[in-house]
Amino acid sequence: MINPQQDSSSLFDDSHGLGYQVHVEAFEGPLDLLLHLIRKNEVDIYDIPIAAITRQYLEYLELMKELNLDVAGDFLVMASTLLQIKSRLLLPVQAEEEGGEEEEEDPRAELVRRLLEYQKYKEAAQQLELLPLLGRDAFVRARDLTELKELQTADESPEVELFDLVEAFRRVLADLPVQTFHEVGSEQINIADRINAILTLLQERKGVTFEDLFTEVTTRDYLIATFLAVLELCKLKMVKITQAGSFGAIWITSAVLDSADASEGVDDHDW
Amino acid sequence: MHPKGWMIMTGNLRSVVESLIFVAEAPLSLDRLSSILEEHERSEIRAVLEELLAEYELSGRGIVLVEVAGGYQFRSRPEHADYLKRLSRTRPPKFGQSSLETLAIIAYRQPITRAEIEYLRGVDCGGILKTLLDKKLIKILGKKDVPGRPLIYGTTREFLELFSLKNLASLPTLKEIQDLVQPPIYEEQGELPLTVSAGGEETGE
Amino acid sequence: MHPKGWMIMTGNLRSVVESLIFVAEAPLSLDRLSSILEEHERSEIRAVLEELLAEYELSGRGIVLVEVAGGYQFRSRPEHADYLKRLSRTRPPKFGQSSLETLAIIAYRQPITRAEIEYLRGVDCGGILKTLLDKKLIKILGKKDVPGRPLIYGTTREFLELFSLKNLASLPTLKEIQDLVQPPIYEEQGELPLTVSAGGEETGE
Repeated sequence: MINPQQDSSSLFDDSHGLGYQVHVEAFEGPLDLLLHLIRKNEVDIYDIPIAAITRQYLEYLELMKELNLDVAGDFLVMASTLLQIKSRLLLPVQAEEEGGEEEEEDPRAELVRRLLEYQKYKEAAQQLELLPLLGRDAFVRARDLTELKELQTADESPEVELFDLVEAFRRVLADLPVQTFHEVGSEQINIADRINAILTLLQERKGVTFEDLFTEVTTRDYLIATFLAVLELCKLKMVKITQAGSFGAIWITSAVLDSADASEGVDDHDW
Repeated sequence: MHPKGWMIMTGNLRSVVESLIFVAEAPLSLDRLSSILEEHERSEIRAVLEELLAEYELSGRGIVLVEVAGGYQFRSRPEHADYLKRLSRTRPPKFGQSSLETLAIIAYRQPITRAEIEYLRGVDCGGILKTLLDKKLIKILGKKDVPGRPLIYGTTREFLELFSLKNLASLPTLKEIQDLVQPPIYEEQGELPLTVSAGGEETGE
Repeated sequence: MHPKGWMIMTGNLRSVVESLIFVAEAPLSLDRLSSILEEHERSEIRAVLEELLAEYELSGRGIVLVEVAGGYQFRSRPEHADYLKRLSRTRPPKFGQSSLETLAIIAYRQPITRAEIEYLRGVDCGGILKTLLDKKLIKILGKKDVPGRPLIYGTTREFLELFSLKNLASLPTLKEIQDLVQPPIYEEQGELPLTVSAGGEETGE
């Protein structure tokens, strides 16, 4: 499967000195660089000469370092992937145990798929840029006509996005004095999250068991936050906790929304 | 044919002038138009403006060209004012900064009292709470078991609908947003589907 | 003549619709127009819109009527952009390659998580996502129903408006690129792992 080394001496022959700089800036990431190398070498994307391409790729990273450019981690990850593929190609094909599928997938296949997929969106991005861009190619009427001010209107979709909400919250916290910020810091937010989650659950169904609250993730912090959340809700008299028998399930029900719902069994536990 | 070949032809000049008046922030004067379209004679532009005025006058369109404040401007036909008013009547909810902040605090910190909200925002929120209650975006969950028994607030189902949220747990956390701008941690790259699939086929999700 | 005498006559209805679109702050949808002009049949309004579209299309005017972001809006004729720049209202929007790539991926693959975008692009995209969120070109749609519950992103109405797109279906068709230099030798690969991972299609919504 390994291709004969069809090294075209060096890939960067045509770009000397400052020319490098241009190239360095031109690549959006490791996939972009690889596409460039494949084109440059005029090799078949379905049969990439991994050894040659890897060497050129590494040369390029070396070049970036020499130019004191930050070699982003993403480029390094790809480098190790390439080396991995290269070494897998060197392994004898029947090295797998006898039960394995008759045809091992080419170690390069995943990379090829990624490259083709990336190429597709790279092209799409170029297409997008050709569309008539508002503010560049087309303009709308100026909006500050005083005569029409009171008539102006917004579109029918809500004026607000989820992101606005988070940003608003972030702004509030950022404006707080540093000391206070810690008070409302990360652990407490976890409790708030858990309170929110429990309230949601109780909006969806009448009651939940204590165990229901611990189904998702079970880290220590999560358990503690959930436990504290239940305590907090109890303290606020927003939930009612009942237990069916001494060893039965502990039920949490909403105390606020359906007050008519009288509970049998053990009454409010005082936690 | 005009002597200067690179100039806009008359029909096209009219179209360009129309565009300029449409886009300009304020009424566009003949002076300003002449300086923008310096390749053209002032008289030529004036003629085009006269044409446009006459054309819009006759057309009965919804957009009219008026001479106002020493310039030219497109406006909506005044006779349609009653219909135009309906545009603002059907206006969707719009959020001011303070409403949004208050709503955000309640969403993320519920159950929460008014005093706690005001502590966080540093200003009185009575009016905003009332508005949010009216809009059914928040509701009173009950009373807090502390001296004074203040009301505690939380968000509603309508709140979830407004933000197309499945439930409160779907609210993005601050950390998730902050993580976007944090520099990436490369150790995590190990979980990329690429590496996984190098060993098998499943993509790591 | 319409049975109900108080209704706007057809010619006038066209003029009113024109005014409404002109005055509205954002593209005006047929739904919105129908609710504003409740005395009129939706079909009647639709017919008027068709007429207007055809009329503006043919006229060569400086103002064009476009279907964008699910609605109708007047815009300046794109061919005149060079002249309009001279008004120097605002700096034109500019996109780097990385923003465009990220936007393209989100536009075609939404709802999509950050991890999926980064797998496709091969680079960290957190900073770009934050910028696109700030610019309101993308939005958080919720969280994906997979372990870790990552945020999922999609494009906004502003995205459609910016790129003059009627809706997402009018995005340029994605080209399936089989080869870069030479014709492919292998037969086409089956499912992309990516499709598999995005194919858990139940995004929390």
